Amino acid sequence: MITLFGVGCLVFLVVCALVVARTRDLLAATVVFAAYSLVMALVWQQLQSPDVAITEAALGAGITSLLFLLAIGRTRRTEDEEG
Amino acid sequence: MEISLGLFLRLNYLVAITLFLIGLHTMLTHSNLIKKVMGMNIMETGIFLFLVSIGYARQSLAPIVDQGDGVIYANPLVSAIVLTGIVIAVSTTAYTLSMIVKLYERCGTLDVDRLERLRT
Amino acid sequence: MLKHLPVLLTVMPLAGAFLVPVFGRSGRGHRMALVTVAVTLLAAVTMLGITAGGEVLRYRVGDWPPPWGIELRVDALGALLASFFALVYLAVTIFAGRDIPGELNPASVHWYWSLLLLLLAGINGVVTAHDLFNLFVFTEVFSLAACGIISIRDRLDSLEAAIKYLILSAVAAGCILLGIALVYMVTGHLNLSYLAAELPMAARLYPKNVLAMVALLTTGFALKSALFPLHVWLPDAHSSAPSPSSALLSGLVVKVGIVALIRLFTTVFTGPVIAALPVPVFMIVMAVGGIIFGALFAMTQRDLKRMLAYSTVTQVGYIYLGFGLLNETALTGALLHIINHALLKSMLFMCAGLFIHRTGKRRIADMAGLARHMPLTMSCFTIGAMAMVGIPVTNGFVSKWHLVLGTLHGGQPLLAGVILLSSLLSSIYYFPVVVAGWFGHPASPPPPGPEGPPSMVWPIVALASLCLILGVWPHLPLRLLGDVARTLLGR
Amino acid sequence: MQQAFEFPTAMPALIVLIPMVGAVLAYWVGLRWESVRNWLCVLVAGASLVLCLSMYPFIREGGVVVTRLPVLLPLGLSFRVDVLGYLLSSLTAAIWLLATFYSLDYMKGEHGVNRYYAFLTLTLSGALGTFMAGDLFTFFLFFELMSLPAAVLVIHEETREAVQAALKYLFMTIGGSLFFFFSLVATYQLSGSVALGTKGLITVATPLSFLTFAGFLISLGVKAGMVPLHMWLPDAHPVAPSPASALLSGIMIKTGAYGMLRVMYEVYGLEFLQRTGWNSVLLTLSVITILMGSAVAITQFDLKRRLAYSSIGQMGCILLGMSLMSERALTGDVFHFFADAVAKSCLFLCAGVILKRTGKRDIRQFAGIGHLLPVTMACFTVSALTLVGIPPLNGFVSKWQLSLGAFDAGMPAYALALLASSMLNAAYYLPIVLTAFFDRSVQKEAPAVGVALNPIVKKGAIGWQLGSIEASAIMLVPMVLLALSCAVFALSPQNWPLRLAEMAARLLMQ
Repeated sequence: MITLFGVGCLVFLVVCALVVARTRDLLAATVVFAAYSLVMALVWQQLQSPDVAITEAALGAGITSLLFLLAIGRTRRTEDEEG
Repeated sequence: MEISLGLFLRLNYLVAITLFLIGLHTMLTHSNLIKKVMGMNIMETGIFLFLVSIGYARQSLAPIVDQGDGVIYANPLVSAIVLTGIVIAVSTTAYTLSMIVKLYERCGTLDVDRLERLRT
Repeated sequence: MLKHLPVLLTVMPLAGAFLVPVFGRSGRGHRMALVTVAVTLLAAVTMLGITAGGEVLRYRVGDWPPPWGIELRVDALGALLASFFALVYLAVTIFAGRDIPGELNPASVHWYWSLLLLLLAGINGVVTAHDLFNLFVFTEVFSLAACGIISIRDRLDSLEAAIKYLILSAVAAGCILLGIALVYMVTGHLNLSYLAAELPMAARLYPKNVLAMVALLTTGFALKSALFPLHVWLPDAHSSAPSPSSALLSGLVVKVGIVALIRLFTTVFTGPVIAALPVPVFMIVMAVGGIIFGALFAMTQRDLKRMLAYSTVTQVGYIYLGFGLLNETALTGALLHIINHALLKSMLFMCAGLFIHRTGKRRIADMAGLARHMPLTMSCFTIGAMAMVGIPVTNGFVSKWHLVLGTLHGGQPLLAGVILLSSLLSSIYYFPVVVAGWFGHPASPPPPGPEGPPSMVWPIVALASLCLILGVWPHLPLRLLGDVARTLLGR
Repeated sequence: MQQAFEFPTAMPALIVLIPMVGAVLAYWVGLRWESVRNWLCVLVAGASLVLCLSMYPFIREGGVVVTRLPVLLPLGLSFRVDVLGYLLSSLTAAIWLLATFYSLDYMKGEHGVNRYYAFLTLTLSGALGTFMAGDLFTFFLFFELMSLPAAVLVIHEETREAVQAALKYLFMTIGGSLFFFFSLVATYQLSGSVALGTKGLITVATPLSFLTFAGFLISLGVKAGMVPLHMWLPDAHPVAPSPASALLSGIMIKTGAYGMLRVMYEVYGLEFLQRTGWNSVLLTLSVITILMGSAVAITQFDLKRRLAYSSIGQMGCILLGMSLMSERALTGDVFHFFADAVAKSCLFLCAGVILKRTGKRDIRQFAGIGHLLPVTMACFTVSALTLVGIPPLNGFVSKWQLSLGAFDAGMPAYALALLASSMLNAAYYLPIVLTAFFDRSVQKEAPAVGVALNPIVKKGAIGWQLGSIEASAIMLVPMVLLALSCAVFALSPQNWPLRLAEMAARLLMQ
């Protein structure tokens, strides 16, 4: 599976993870995290685990992101606490 | 020595471990609670990637449709483990986030250090 | 029916946990929980009767044979632990019946019973599981449930402690899961017996993988069981939870991680696998740290429940010490201490709970003169304190005897010194409380009335008497645990 | 080595059990009927004494009374009463009986009497069990059973200083018992057995066996008030009620020395200690204890504190006697257990009367007190002279034997330590006696504050009469009996404690 696409996906994953870890804007982090989960589902699809991929797309990218959005909606958008 | 070399060659193992470490680092060093939960998710997907890669290890096909003898399937046990893992991860996330929201309603902060200072 | 006993240990409470929220509103939940726990206790004791002779009960979930299917196993150790855990559970559940409705808002009381049963299911699951993945799943189940019974009180400190616990618990889960992935990678098995057969070969082929795996699993379970210096979550969590929760958390939940590790290290990571690894030495060092620092921190506490929580860190250190020595006497001592400490610490937390329930105060200084109003509670607390210090005729003495003898068997008199030093430190923080309780003068006496509702007093008294009985007549658990330790160490 | 006859009877277990049950019973009875409880406690102590004495026929034939209860506790319990154990347990029961009897009057009108009696009786069980223990484990068990309830006796007054003294006592006792625990486990590890009466469980000198010896020395030294581990003693003994102080100083600290005796001669064995010379550690410490205890006693003006320091000095003599390792020294040693127990209990009981009747603790205010309390002070004088070692009292006999033993052991220098002890004892006891009887300088002053409460003494303010505030018969009888026994046994040709001490010494030296 070491195709160029696969390698690209993997690199994308790492970059996404780093962005999620570094950005101060929680909403942006959530969006990037959703993209990360979708790419992860793609990678798993390529690894011949379609069932896992579907679950990840639904639960990881869908529900988890939704949960984060709800939580951010009820709390605050950035990490910086001005007061 | 063999396997660690193999590990190095196999990009997905490397990526999986990298993701695990990024997640762990985020969880332990960030003071923002929501960020910690994101780190937790990244860490867990890293482990799942690792597991799925193990299942794939033998150049196999998906074990869904019987494709005749002599075909090597990806290990179904791994899929089962990862599925269970994803469910646990999502429920943990949901639970933690709900508590975080409650905490925020009480004291208006998501910052662990600030919480610590509030208490003393 | 008898055939299904092992799975009953987990399925009963699990079923209860789902039924209680549905049918258990308005006070019925407590009765349902009680019945469930009692039945579980009965099942565990029955199995203890069967396995005491050395027989091992194997159960295949859904009749799938082991390499693929899930296998549960109950040996004498499992049955003994399950029995004592269920016994403590019963006492705590009875106690909680009067304590919890006053602590929580009425809408969430039935959820509390549900979580309590879920926790029991998780604990029993870990005790009976015979494959790594189930071990992981049940560990997660009990962690989430434990978190639930901490945070259910809906107060700031409980929430904060619960989040702290949950996050560290997630780290632990990550470590365990990655460890499991590595195991699976090198052996292709998860069933403990198959692993035990495969691992020596794997250890020769992939030593680094096995090293990483052992390290990850050890760290994960050590975090769950609050081995020093991974104990940081424990004092907050155990002191801010409602008292029955604290009793269960300190008495049972931290032990479960240790039980899992003992299982792994005695069935899977044996002989050649860990011969090259310094894990036991590491454990001993950490245990010594926990024993000393737990005691030192406990000495500086002003809050009764925090003091008890730090004392748990010390006691966990004792268990790890006995375990890390890996000789028969020490392991017997460690296993015995798991039981003894479960009885003791839950009893002490219930004493604290009753004290808080009655007076609304929780500082140690407020306990002065308590014996005038709550003599039975104070007597039980005294027994508990004596057992913690390890004074003869209490059960704490018996386990300490074995632990110290074990250190000498292992040729480590210095470690015996550590145990004794920490006993002295224990006496320094427990006895002033006892002395003040009996002979001090209360600043403001509690409201007049009886000592407490009988359903809160008698569970405490029952556990305290059990501590004394096991102290004077420890032969039944000792004989069993001696056999278990011999079997586990493969002699 | 000749094998002693063993008589398996349940007697020792019964003797231990009676006070244990009695204590619980006393507590419950005492909630309703106070006088029934008081007499019950006296009866329990009396029954223990009678049962102890009834073992005499076995002991006389050189036998050993043995009870084994293997089903309890990890190692099982066992009792083994040989002549030494017999002497000390009978002595314990006797002094307990007298102290309890004395308490009948002394404790009247005090607070927490119910608790006092229950714990006094419980402690008796522990002390008897300690002296009759057949193995180190049983010894340890009863040692604890005696030491911990004794903390309740120390704390009895519930004042600030009592609580502090009790906490200090508790911590040091528990610390000591942990050392004992270590040595106990180590002995088990080294020899696979902890049974007493075998002459030499540990036979090889290794670092661990030395650690074990050190552990025993420290733990038993704490209990025996050996310098530098005596810190708790001068605080704890004075604050307890006087009958309890009498028992603490008279009996309970002896258990430490008794344990040391057993450890040296039965766990290690004479030959082993002679070979390794480890007893010299104890020898040195005991001389320091004698000199320190006695010297500090001179500087104390609180009567009970002075007595407490005197106890430390006397324990030094006892420890010295056992580390000299000669038969005559041991005879003197065992007899000194007896002499000191009797005299020291008597002194504390007298101190109790003085405190109760005049309210005075400071010996500088004792002028003329001998005329107010003639019988009490007479008893005090006799006991004090015993401890000084004036012939022909008990103390002289024991010190004489000890000194001879020092010569036998080829270490005559240690006889000097004993002589110094006697002289220092004289220096702090005789002034009390002299002030009490012969100092008339302050006699015409008004009585001290505490005395004003006593109507008889009010009359005394205009002119004190001989014996005007003398103690009641209940308090007098125990004191007189104890004082008499200081003289009677030494004077009588049938000095049976000395005979028993000789037998015990022979047994230990075998």
